[in-house]
Amino acid sequence: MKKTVTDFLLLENKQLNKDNFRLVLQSPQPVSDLFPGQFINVEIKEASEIFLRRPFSILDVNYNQHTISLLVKILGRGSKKLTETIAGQTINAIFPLGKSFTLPDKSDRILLIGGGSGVAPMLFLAKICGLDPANVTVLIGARSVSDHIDVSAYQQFGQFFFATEDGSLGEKGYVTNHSVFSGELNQFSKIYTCGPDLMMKAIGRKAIEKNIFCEVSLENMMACGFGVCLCCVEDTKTGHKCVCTDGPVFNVNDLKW
Amino acid sequence: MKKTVTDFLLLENKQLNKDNFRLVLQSPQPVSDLFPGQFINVEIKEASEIFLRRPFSILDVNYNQHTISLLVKILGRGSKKLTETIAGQTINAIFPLGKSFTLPDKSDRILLIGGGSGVAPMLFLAKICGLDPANVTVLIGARSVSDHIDVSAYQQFGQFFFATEDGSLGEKGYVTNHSVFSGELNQFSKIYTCGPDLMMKAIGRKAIEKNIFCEVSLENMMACGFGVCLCCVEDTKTGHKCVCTDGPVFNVNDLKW
Amino acid sequence: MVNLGIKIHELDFKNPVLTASGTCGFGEEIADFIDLSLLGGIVVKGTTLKHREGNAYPRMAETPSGMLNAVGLQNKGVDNFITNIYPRIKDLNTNIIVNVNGSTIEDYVALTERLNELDKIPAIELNISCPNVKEGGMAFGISCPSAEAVVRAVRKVYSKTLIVKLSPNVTNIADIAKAVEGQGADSVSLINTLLAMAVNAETRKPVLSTITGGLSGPAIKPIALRMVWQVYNAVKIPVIGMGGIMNATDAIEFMIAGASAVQVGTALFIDPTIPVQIIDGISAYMERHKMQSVNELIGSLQC
Amino acid sequence: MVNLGIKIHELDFKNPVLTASGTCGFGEEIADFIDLSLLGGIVVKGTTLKHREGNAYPRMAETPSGMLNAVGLQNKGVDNFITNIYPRIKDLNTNIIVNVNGSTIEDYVALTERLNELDKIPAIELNISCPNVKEGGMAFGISCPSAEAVVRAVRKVYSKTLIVKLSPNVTNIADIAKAVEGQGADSVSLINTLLAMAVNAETRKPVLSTITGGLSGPAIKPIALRMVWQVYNAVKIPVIGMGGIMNATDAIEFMIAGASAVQVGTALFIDPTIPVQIIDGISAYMERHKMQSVNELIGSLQC
Ligand SMILES: Cc1cc2nc3c(=O)[nH]c(=O)nc-3n(C[C@H](O)[C@H](O)[C@H](O)COP(=O)(O)OP(=O)(O)OC[C@H]3O[C@@H](n4cnc5c(N)ncnc54)[C@H](O)[C@@H]3O)c2cc1C
Ligand SMILES: Cc1cc2nc3c(=O)[nH]c(=O)nc-3n(C[C@H](O)[C@H](O)[C@H](O)COP(=O)(O)OP(=O)(O)OC[C@H]3O[C@@H](n4cnc5c(N)ncnc54)[C@H](O)[C@@H]3O)c2cc1C
Ligand SMILES: Cc1cc2nc3c(=O)[nH]c(=O)nc-3n(C[C@H](O)[C@H](O)[C@H](O)COP(=O)(O)O)c2cc1C
Ligand SMILES: Cc1cc2nc3c(=O)[nH]c(=O)nc-3n(C[C@H](O)[C@H](O)[C@H](O)COP(=O)(O)O)c2cc1C
Ligand code: FES
Ligand code: FES
Repeated sequence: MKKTVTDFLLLENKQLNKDNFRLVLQSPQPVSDLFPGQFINVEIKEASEIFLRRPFSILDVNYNQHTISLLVKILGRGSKKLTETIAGQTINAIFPLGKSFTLPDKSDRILLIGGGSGVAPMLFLAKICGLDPANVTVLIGARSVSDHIDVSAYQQFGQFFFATEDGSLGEKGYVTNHSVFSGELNQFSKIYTCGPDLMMKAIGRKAIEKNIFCEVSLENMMACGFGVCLCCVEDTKTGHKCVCTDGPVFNVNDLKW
Repeated sequence: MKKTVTDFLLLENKQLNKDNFRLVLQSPQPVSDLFPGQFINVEIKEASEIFLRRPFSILDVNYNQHTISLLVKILGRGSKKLTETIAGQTINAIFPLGKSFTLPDKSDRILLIGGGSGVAPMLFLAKICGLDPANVTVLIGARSVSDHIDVSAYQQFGQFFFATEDGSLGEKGYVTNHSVFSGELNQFSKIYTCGPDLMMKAIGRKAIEKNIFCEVSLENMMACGFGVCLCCVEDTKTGHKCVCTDGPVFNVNDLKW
Repeated sequence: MVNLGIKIHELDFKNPVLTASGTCGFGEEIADFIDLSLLGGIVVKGTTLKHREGNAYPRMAETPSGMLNAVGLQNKGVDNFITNIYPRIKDLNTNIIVNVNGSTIEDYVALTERLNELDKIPAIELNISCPNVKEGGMAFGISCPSAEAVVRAVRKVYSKTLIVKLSPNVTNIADIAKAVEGQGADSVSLINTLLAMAVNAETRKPVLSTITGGLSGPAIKPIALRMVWQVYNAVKIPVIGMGGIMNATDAIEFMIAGASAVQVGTALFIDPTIPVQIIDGISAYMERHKMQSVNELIGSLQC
Repeated sequence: MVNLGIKIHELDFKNPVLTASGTCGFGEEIADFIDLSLLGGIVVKGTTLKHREGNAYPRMAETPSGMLNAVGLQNKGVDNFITNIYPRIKDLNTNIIVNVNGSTIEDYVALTERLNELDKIPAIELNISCPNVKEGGMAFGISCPSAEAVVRAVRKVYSKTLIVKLSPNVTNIADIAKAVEGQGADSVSLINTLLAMAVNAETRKPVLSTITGGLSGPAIKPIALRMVWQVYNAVKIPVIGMGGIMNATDAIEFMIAGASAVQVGTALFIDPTIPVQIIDGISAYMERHKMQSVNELIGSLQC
């Protein structure tokens, strides 16, 4: 799909828990070919201290209704302002941006690990891959059950496991302490992850060590989102790459991890 | 009353006609000693291109309810944004600012002339002076009846006359063409006016010529509103005076008109 | 119909709106959003003789009504440009201008010689003002003798339209403009970014890997306007204005202050369709003000 | 309890937050809003030897995250200050600093001599950086020799704390800072406003009566921070930082970059209680970061 600057109609803004919101945006034009890992760059309107757009991963798509949804976590001023948008208002965004995860083959056994707002592309990926549920394992980490996002709508697409730092949901500890991850990792042929940097690095290094295919979705600071400013670079083995156009999805083997 | 930076509660925001709104603001503290000609300097919240506050005259006061009201005409981005504030939201303002009109004596026969959003301090002045209605004459000018603001609540305080450029209300033409103004002007012992510069100048010059006491309320561009920036100066016979602290009300004899 | 065409030296522009170097890639990156042939011109990403990786991440900080960048001229070098990029963009039907960078006069000359060969590059923009790397030439752009030296050397090997991009980080930009005019520059463009800095109060570290970076965006518009006006009054060659232009009104202000053309930079990050909106906005303004030619706008400030 | 006290030369400040010259009148104008004795200091309106009417109206333009002013040092002259104002403000229980302006070295010296007599004025801020009038001294502030000359002359007649206010409209502000340090300045304060301009596109006229004016406010903060950091690294005397400080975080950033104290200017127009909020905010920050003395903040940037 061609990149455009689009005025979306906000159909729904649902608070999922204290800091997380799901926004459903309807495009005036049909949307097509959107894949997990891609993102949109959202204008934050009428905010006195915000100049640049803010990038958010695509959480889901409904091609019939021309809608995409986002999972927005309040981190600072921009994300806060965005979550204050009311259904019926318009939200301007540049989309679709970035390269998606490499979709697995039917024969793959895949592990998806999401932490924090990084669960968004993982849920979208689970859905896209979930035709053969036995092969999709999803591991989701949160600080506590109160930060956790309800994923029941996605549980049909795979087997879900949870880790929370306080043990209030699933196993206690980080995702990297979870039995699924610390157990027989080689049962998985592909690992995909998105979340805090430290989490992704720990997962990526383990995958490198175990020689498992692994893709991560990075969240470098962006100015443009479509490859012109060269601000979002990641220092890869083949030099500086733009996270917004060469990524945000990278194979861990290409990174200097 | 001491000047303060106050978070007002917007009690009411009433659209009076296409471009004019009446805003009723409630102070958390009692308000006291507010006089016609004084103004407040309003913060325009969450507006990406607005840095400074915007000054508005006090239209009315209700000491019992701790409220003041404003008449806001949409001129540019700031006034527009302000009129979009919804009852229940807070509006931050610095107030009270400026010197008021010299209140007339009981024996005075006064003429108040308001044009455009300049009617605000005129209505407030009419109310304050209106104990003896026979002596208060109010002349209000507008482009057309559709720009005109309903003043029925104030008509008990004086005799009202209207001039519209298209003749759709009262006499056709400018206020300075109106029979009240072009007639026996010396019947008035004091003239007060607020409105477009050209209007005030025409009135002020006539008052000087006829040697009638005349005060005008100026609207120079302001940065602070309380006398520290020295940006709002008017070049008077005694040098540069701050419209925000030495004014906004000036006697025409002090101006270089 | 209003006439938007302008001339810089001998080069015709269909309209006075260009995209600024380092903010539109090679044009291709924004081709999804706008028809590039509508533009007056495209100034492509800063090019150097050799491949450059640029500065380390982080390279960006958001600031009030603006941003800092410290990209550091990341580019694949002139050979890559000539071999891989030029063939793809040369027929875009707009003026493609290459932004030229070096750390020595020899670099500038060698690079210019290579670009001189390219038929469809009618002009270069000599960047003596990038604040982010030694190779960006800001050292050249902040003193008259060094600015003169580099322009003199480049002028000798370049016969097409030579635009020199000036640094705002100087006491007197009009002096530098006069100096480069004296060495045969056909036009000056200004301003490049202002040297600036951001600090993270919580970590007590600089936000940028390079500590300082270049400030762009609406925050700098009043400074840029002042400099364009000063330079316009000091030189006879056409001035290309930029710095914080976000809409047609901004562009018109620059032209009134003396700019023959404008470049749109940081605004593209917010909305890559802005240059086209500006072109339309200038037309609408001219119709409203009963102007036939956009030349009537240039330097029309009434003081 | 955290210790907010700092020292500039031999002068103690109860905290590092001052109000900037030209933005707080003589202090009295903001006394309704805040208890002035809470402030580290007050730098009063720019004073000249003789009464000045200042520039013609309009003197102000709003810009993205900032404003232009062209007040032009309107003030009633030093005699009026000494006779009418000084008696009213001398016992405010904060450091009252007078901002000193002249168009000749003799003016500066004559004015300083008058102020030297005043017991309760422990410091002056020598303004060699006002961009809006010839008498503002920017001509002095933009070259090392002239900056040196005026500081040398004033130093001879002034024994108390001498702060020199630097202009940002220069190629290398660190050089100017070193030059004035060399002539005995006890401190430098920076930045004054950046020379800038606004144009009304509809009327095609400059917005300000003086065409150009001085840019202040958050827009210039990144430039001011960079200059403070450069100057801090170049001189041994304490640096007083300003330029777009709107809140405690901004003030802390300046201190991390090297400012011993900060001045709050344009922010006062938006909210005159901001200086007190900043003082409280610095305390809270220090408690959160387990700092005892605000001196731990100064120049704590980790590069
Ligand atoms: C490709 C990509 C996909 C993302 N997907 C999601 C998502 O699905 N859900 C979600 O909640 N968040 C997502 N983020 C993160 C989101 O962009 C930031 O949380 C948001 O920009 C913060 O803005 P703010 O104004 O609230 O924070 P600010 O107040 O500006 O800053 C808070 C912190 O947010 C980070 N940040 C700020 N601006 C940017 C920027 N332009 N790019 C990257 N990081 C920034 C910085 O680390 C900063 O310290 C994604 C980021 C990227 C790059
Ligand atoms: C003492 C005083 C009392 C006023 N009383 C009223 C009132 O009761 N009702 C009312 O509707 N308006 C009143 N005004 C005018 C009102 O302040 C302006 O209409 C408003 O500031 C415009 O802001 P804006 O953002 O909508 O316009 P902008 O988009 O900023 O500019 C539009 C025009 O408004 C004027 N303007 C902008 N900012 C200021 C400023 N800070 N001070 C003065 N003029 C400015 C300029 O002429 C400008 O060209 C008063 C002004 C003053 C000085
Ligand atoms: C991310 C970024 C990269 C830039 N790269 C270059 C460059 O390579 N060469 C150059 O001459 N200017 C470069 N500039 C400066 C712009 O071309 C322009 O002069 C400046 O940003 C001011 O205009 P603006 O405010 O419209 O962006 C860059 C600016 C930005 C923001
Ligand atoms: C309206 C106005 C008047 C000023 N007058 C003076 C002055 O008289 N003397 C002086 O040294 N600086 C003067 N300044 C500059 C400020 O003191 C300060 O250096 C500058 O505004 C940057 O700080 P800020 O962004 O916090 O305002 C003035 C600034 C403004 C906005
Ligand atoms: S964000 Fe601009 S190139 Fe990636
Ligand atoms: S508006 Fe600042 S002195 Fe009047």
